[in-house]
Amino acid sequence: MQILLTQLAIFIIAAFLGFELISRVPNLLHTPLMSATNAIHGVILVGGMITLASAESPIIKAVGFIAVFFGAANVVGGFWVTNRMLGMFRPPVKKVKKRREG
Amino acid sequence: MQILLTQLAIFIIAAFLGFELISRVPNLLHTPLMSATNAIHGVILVGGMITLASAESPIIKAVGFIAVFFGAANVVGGFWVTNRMLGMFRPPVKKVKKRREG
Amino acid sequence: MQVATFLAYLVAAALFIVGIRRLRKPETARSGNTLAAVGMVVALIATLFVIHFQDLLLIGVGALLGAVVGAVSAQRVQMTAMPQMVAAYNGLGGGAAALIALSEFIHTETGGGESVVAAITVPLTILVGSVSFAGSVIAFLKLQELAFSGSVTFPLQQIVNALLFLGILVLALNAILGGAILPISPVASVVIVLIASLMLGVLLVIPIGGADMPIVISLLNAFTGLAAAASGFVLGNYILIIGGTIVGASGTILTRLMSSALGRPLGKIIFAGIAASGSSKNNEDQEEREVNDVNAGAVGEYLADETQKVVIVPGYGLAVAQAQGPMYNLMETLESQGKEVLFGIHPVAGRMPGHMNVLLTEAGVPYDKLYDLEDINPEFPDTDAVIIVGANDVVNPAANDPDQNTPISGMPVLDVGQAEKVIFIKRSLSPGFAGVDNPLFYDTDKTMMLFSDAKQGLQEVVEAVKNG
Amino acid sequence: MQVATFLAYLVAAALFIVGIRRLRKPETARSGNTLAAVGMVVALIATLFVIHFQDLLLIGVGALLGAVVGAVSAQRVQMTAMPQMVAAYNGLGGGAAALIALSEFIHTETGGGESVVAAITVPLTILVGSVSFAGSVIAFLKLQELAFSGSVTFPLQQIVNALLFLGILVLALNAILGGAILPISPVASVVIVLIASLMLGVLLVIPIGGADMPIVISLLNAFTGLAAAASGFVLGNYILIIGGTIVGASGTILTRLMSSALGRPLGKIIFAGIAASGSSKNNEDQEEREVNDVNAGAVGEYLADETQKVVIVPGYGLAVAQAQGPMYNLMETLESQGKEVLFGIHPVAGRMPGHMNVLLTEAGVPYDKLYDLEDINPEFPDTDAVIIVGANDVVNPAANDPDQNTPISGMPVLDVGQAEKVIFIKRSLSPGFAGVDNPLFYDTDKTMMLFSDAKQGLQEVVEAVKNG
Ligand SMILES: NC(=O)c1ccc[n+]([C@@H]2O[C@H](COP(=O)([O-])OP(=O)(O)OC[C@H]3O[C@@H](n4cnc5c(N)ncnc54)[C@H](OP(=O)(O)O)[C@@H]3O)[C@@H](O)[C@H]2O)c1
Ligand SMILES: NC(=O)c1ccc[n+]([C@@H]2O[C@H](COP(=O)([O-])OP(=O)(O)OC[C@H]3O[C@@H](n4cnc5c(N)ncnc54)[C@H](OP(=O)(O)O)[C@@H]3O)[C@@H](O)[C@H]2O)c1
Repeated sequence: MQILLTQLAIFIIAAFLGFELISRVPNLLHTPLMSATNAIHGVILVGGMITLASAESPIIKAVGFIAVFFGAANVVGGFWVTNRMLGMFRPPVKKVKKRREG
Repeated sequence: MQILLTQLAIFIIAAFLGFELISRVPNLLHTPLMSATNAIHGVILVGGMITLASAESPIIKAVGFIAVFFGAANVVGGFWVTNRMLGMFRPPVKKVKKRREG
Repeated sequence: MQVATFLAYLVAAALFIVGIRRLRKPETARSGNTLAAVGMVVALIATLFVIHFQDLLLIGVGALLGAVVGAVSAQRVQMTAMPQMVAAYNGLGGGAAALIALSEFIHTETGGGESVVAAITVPLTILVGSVSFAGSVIAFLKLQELAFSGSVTFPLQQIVNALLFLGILVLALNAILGGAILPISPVASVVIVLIASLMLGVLLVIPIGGADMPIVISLLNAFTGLAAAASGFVLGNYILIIGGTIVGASGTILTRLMSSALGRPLGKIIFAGIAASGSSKNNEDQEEREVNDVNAGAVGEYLADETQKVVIVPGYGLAVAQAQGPMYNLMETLESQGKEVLFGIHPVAGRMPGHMNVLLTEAGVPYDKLYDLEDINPEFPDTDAVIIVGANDVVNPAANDPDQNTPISGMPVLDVGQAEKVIFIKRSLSPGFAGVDNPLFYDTDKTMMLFSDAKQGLQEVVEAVKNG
Repeated sequence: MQVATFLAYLVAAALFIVGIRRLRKPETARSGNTLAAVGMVVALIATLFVIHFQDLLLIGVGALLGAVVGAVSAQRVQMTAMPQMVAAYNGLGGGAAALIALSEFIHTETGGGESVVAAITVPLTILVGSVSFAGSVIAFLKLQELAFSGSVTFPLQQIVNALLFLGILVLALNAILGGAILPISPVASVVIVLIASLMLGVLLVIPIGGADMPIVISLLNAFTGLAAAASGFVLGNYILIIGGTIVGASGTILTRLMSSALGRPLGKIIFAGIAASGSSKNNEDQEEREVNDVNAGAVGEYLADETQKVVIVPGYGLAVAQAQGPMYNLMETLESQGKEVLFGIHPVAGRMPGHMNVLLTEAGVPYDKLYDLEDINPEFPDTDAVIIVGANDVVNPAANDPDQNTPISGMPVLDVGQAEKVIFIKRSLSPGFAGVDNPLFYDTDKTMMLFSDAKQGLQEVVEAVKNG
C-alpha cells in the first residue's frame, strides 16, 4: 500500500513539473517539442519488455512482442525524426533572441 | 530500501519542480515570494511534533518542545507577515500587465 | 526492483526533464533531444537487469524490427510529411500501452493475483491507449490525404460519442468488479472496451479539419503519455510513471500553446469539427468574378519603377514548387536597384511550424530579413508592393470576417491589404489548405494575379525586373 | 504511516505548489499565500493522527506559544523592518530542523536502531539548519542595525571558514562511523558539529553589507528548506521532503533572480564581502567641496517657469519622512499648470522591493505614472527637471564608475544626469544606505540641493510653485 501511495505522490509532483516545463516556447519549436515528448513516451517500450519477459501463454507472448515492436518504433522513429527537424533550422543567435521574445 | 529509493525519486522530481516554479517574477513580488516560501518550510513544525511525541527522555522532550515552538513561530509569523505585505499593494490590473513584462 | 535499476531510472528521468528544458530554446533544442534519447537508452539498459533472460532473444528481435522501421521511416519522410509521421509514432506508443495493459489483465485474470490498482488502471490504460492509437491512425490518413480528408461529420455525432464513452465505462466497471454487472466475463468485457475505445478514437478525430491536425496530434501525444503513466501503475514501474506523466502534462500545455498560436480555441476544434474543405462551395462562383490577370512583364515593370519597399510572403506553394532559389534572386535583384526587401513569415505558413524559415535559410536569405507576424504587420502601411508566392490562408482577410465561419476564422493573418499593391503568384484561383476563397483575388485595382508555377513565375519576374 | 495522513500530505503539497504558482502574479499573490497556509493547516492536522496522543498537551502549548509570538511580531513589525522579520522566522525554522535532527540522533544513539539514512542525513540537517539559524540571526541584527552593521571583515576570513567547514565534515563523518575516526563519542561530535555550524553561519554573514541582506536572507531561506527536506529523510516524513525540497529549489532560483535585480552577482556577495559603510571615508572632504544650495522658493520658481516635463524620484527618505502626501500635492500642482509629471521607481528604492510603489499608491498616485527603471531612463533626456526626494544610491552615477569599488558598483541606477536640471531634497550631504558619496551633489550648474526634511521641503516647494 505504501508503495502505491508513494507512486501516487510521484505522479502528482511529476504532473505539476510537466505543466511548469512548457511555457513560452517559440512557434518554431512547437513541432520538435511535440515530436520529442512523443519519443519520450516511447519509454512504454520498457513496459513491453517486462510484459513479454513475464509472459507464459503464447498469446500474451505475441501481444507483448507487438508491444515491443511498437514501442521500439515509437522511440527510434520519434527521436530520429525530431533530430532531423531540428537539424533543419540553425538560426544565428541574434535571430534566436528575436524569436524568443516574439 | 525501496521506500528510501522512492523518497529519493520524490526529492529529485520535487527539486526540478522547485526550479521551474520560479521564473520571471516581478521585483514587486520578490520579498513576498521569499516570505511565503519561508513560511512553507515552517512545515518543519510537523517534524517537531513527531519528535516531541516520540520523545522519552526529558532532554529530548525539551529540545522537541523548542523545535515545536520555533516551527510554529515560523509558520504563523511567516504567513501572517506575507499576508500583510501583499495587503499593502493592490495594483489595478492594467498596471499589473505592465509589471509582469517589465 | 533492483537498486541499480531504480537509480538508473532516476537518471533517465532527470535526462528526460533536462532534455525537455533544453528543447524550449532554439540554440539548445537539438542537444536536448539527444539528452532525452540518452535517457531512454539508460532506461532500456537498466530494464534488462530486472527481466528474465530467456526472453531476451524475442525482445531483441521485436525491438530491432521496430527500431529499423522507425529509423527508416524517420529518415525517408519528407519534411512536409513530418507531422503525420509524428502521428504515426504516437499511435504506436498508444497501441503498445493498450496491448501491455491487456496482456497484464489476461495474465492476472488467468494467473490470479488480482490487485486493486491494476484492476482500475488496466481499463484506463486500454481506453486512453486505444483512443490515442486509433485517433493517430486517422490523423495520419488525413494528413497523408489517403482518407477522411476534410471534415467527416454525421448527425448526432456528439451523442453517439457520448453513448460509446458511457458503454466503455460500464464495461470497464464490469471488468473491475469481475463481471458483476453484466453477463460478460471480465476478459471479454476488457476486449470489448479495447474495440469500443478504438471506435471512439476514430469518431473523435474524423470530424476535425486538416488545418487543426497538428493540434490534435499534440493532444493525442499527451494521451499516450497518460496511457504510459497508467501502465506504469499497472506494472509498478517508476520510469513509466515519471516519463509518462511528464509527457502527459507537458503535452497538454503544449497543445494549448499550439492552439492559441494557430488562433483556434481547443474546445472549438474538438467539439465543433470545423469543415476544412468548404472549397468546393466557393469554386463555382469564382469563374464569373473578374480578376486583374497580369503577366510577369507587367509585374517586373511595376516592381522596378513604382516600388521602394517590397515585402515577400511565402507560403506552402513555394515549398511545393521548390522556388526558394528564384525568390532569393528576386531579393538580390530588387536590392541591387536600391529597394528594401523584407520577408513576412506567418507562424503556420507551409505545412509545419518553421517550414518557411527552413526553406529560406536553406536558400541563404539572411535571418534579419525574416519578420514574424507581429513584426511585419506594422510594416505594410508604408509598403509599395507585397509579393505573395504560393500562399493563401495566411494572407486571407476572410479569417477576420465575422460573418464567415471558415476553418481559419479567428486565425491572425498577415494584413497585406494595407500595402499599396498586392501581387499573387500562384497557378490558379483555387484556395489553399483551408479551402477558403480569398476576397483579395477580386480586388482588381489593388491586386495583380500572376497565374504561374511559383518557380517559373519568379524567374520570369526577375528577368522582367532586370530589363524593366 | 496512515493512508489518510499520506493523502492529506499530498493535498498539502499540491496546495503549497499552487500557492507558489499564484504568488508569481500580483493579482493572485495574496490568494496564493492563503492557499499555502491552508495547505499547512492540512499537513498539521493530518500529522495529529500519526503521533502519540499523550504528548498532545505539550505540543499544543509549544505550538500556541510559537503561534502567538509569530502572530504578534508579524502584526507589529514596521513595513520597512519586514526583511529582518523574515530573516528571524527563517532562522527559527532552521533552528527547529537542527534541533529535530539532534534529538533524533540522540534518540537512535541511546535507543539504538541506527539507520544508514539517518546516519547521513542527521549531520547534514544539523549543519545546514544551524548555519541557517546563525546566519539569519546575524542578518536580523544587521538589518535592525543592532550589531555588525556594515561589513565586518578580518584577515584570512575565507581560510578560517574553509577550515571550520572541513572540521565540521570530519566530525560529522566521525559521528556517522560511530566515533571511529576521533576519540570523541558520536553524540559529542554531533553536538560539536552543531556548535561549529553555528559559528560558520555567523562568519559567513558578518562580512556581507546590509544592501545585500535581502539576497542573503533569500539564500538562507533556501538553506532552511533544504534542512527541512533532510529532516524529512531523517523522519521518513513525506510532506517534509516535498515541502522542504520545493522551498530549497525555488529559493535558490529566487535568490538568483533577486541578485540580478539588484545587479549583484551572487558569488561577489558571498565571497567578496563588500563594505557597505565606506561613508565615513567620504564624509571628510564633503565640507570643502561647494554645492549649489538653494531654498524652496528658488526650486518652486524654477519648476513653475522653466519646466514642461518633470520626473520625481522617491527614495528611502520619503518613507522616513512620510512625505508621500506632499509629493502627491506637488504632482497635482504641477499638472494643474499643464506640466507632465512622471515618477521613476528604482527596484531597490527604499528598504524592501516594492517599498515605493506601496507608499505612492497609498498616497493615490495613479499607477500609470509609476515607471520602472527600464521605462524611465529613456525619458530623462527630454526631461526639464528631476526632483530626487530622499534618495541617493538609486541615482548615484558612482555605481557605474569603473574606477570605484563601492557596495553599489555594477547596480543599474536611474540616469538622472541626462535631465536638464537635478533637484535633491534631502537633509544633508550625507550619503545613503550604501554610504557612497554622490558626485551629482557637487555638479553646481546642473544640481540644486534643497537641504530639508522631505515632508517640509516638499510642502514649501508646493507653495512656491503655486505662487511662482
Ligand atoms: N504550418 C503548420 O504547422 C501547418 C500544419 C498543418 C496545416 N497548416 C495549414 O496550412 C495552411 C498554410 O497556409 P499557406 O498560405 O502557407 O498555404 P495555403 O493557404 O495552403 O495555400 C497554398 C497555395 O499555394 C498554391 N500553390 C500550390 N502549389 C503551387 C505551385 N507549384 N506554384 C505556385 N503556387 C502553388 C496553391 O494555389 P494554386 O493551386 O492556385 O497554385 C495554394 O493556394 C494554413 O491553413 C495552415 O493552417 C499549417
Ligand atoms: N529595496 C530593497 O529591497 C532594499 C533592501 C535593503 C537595502 N536596500 C538598499 O537601500 C538603498 C535604497 O536607496 P535609496 O536611494 O532609496 O535610499 P538611500 O540611498 O539609502 O538614500 C536615502 C537618503 O534619504 C535621505 N533622508 C533620510 N531621511 C530623510 C528625511 N527625513 N528627509 C529627507 N531625506 C531623508 C538621506 O540623506 P540625508 O540624511 O542627507 O537626509 C539618504 O541620503 C539601496 O542602496 C538599496 O540597495 C534596498
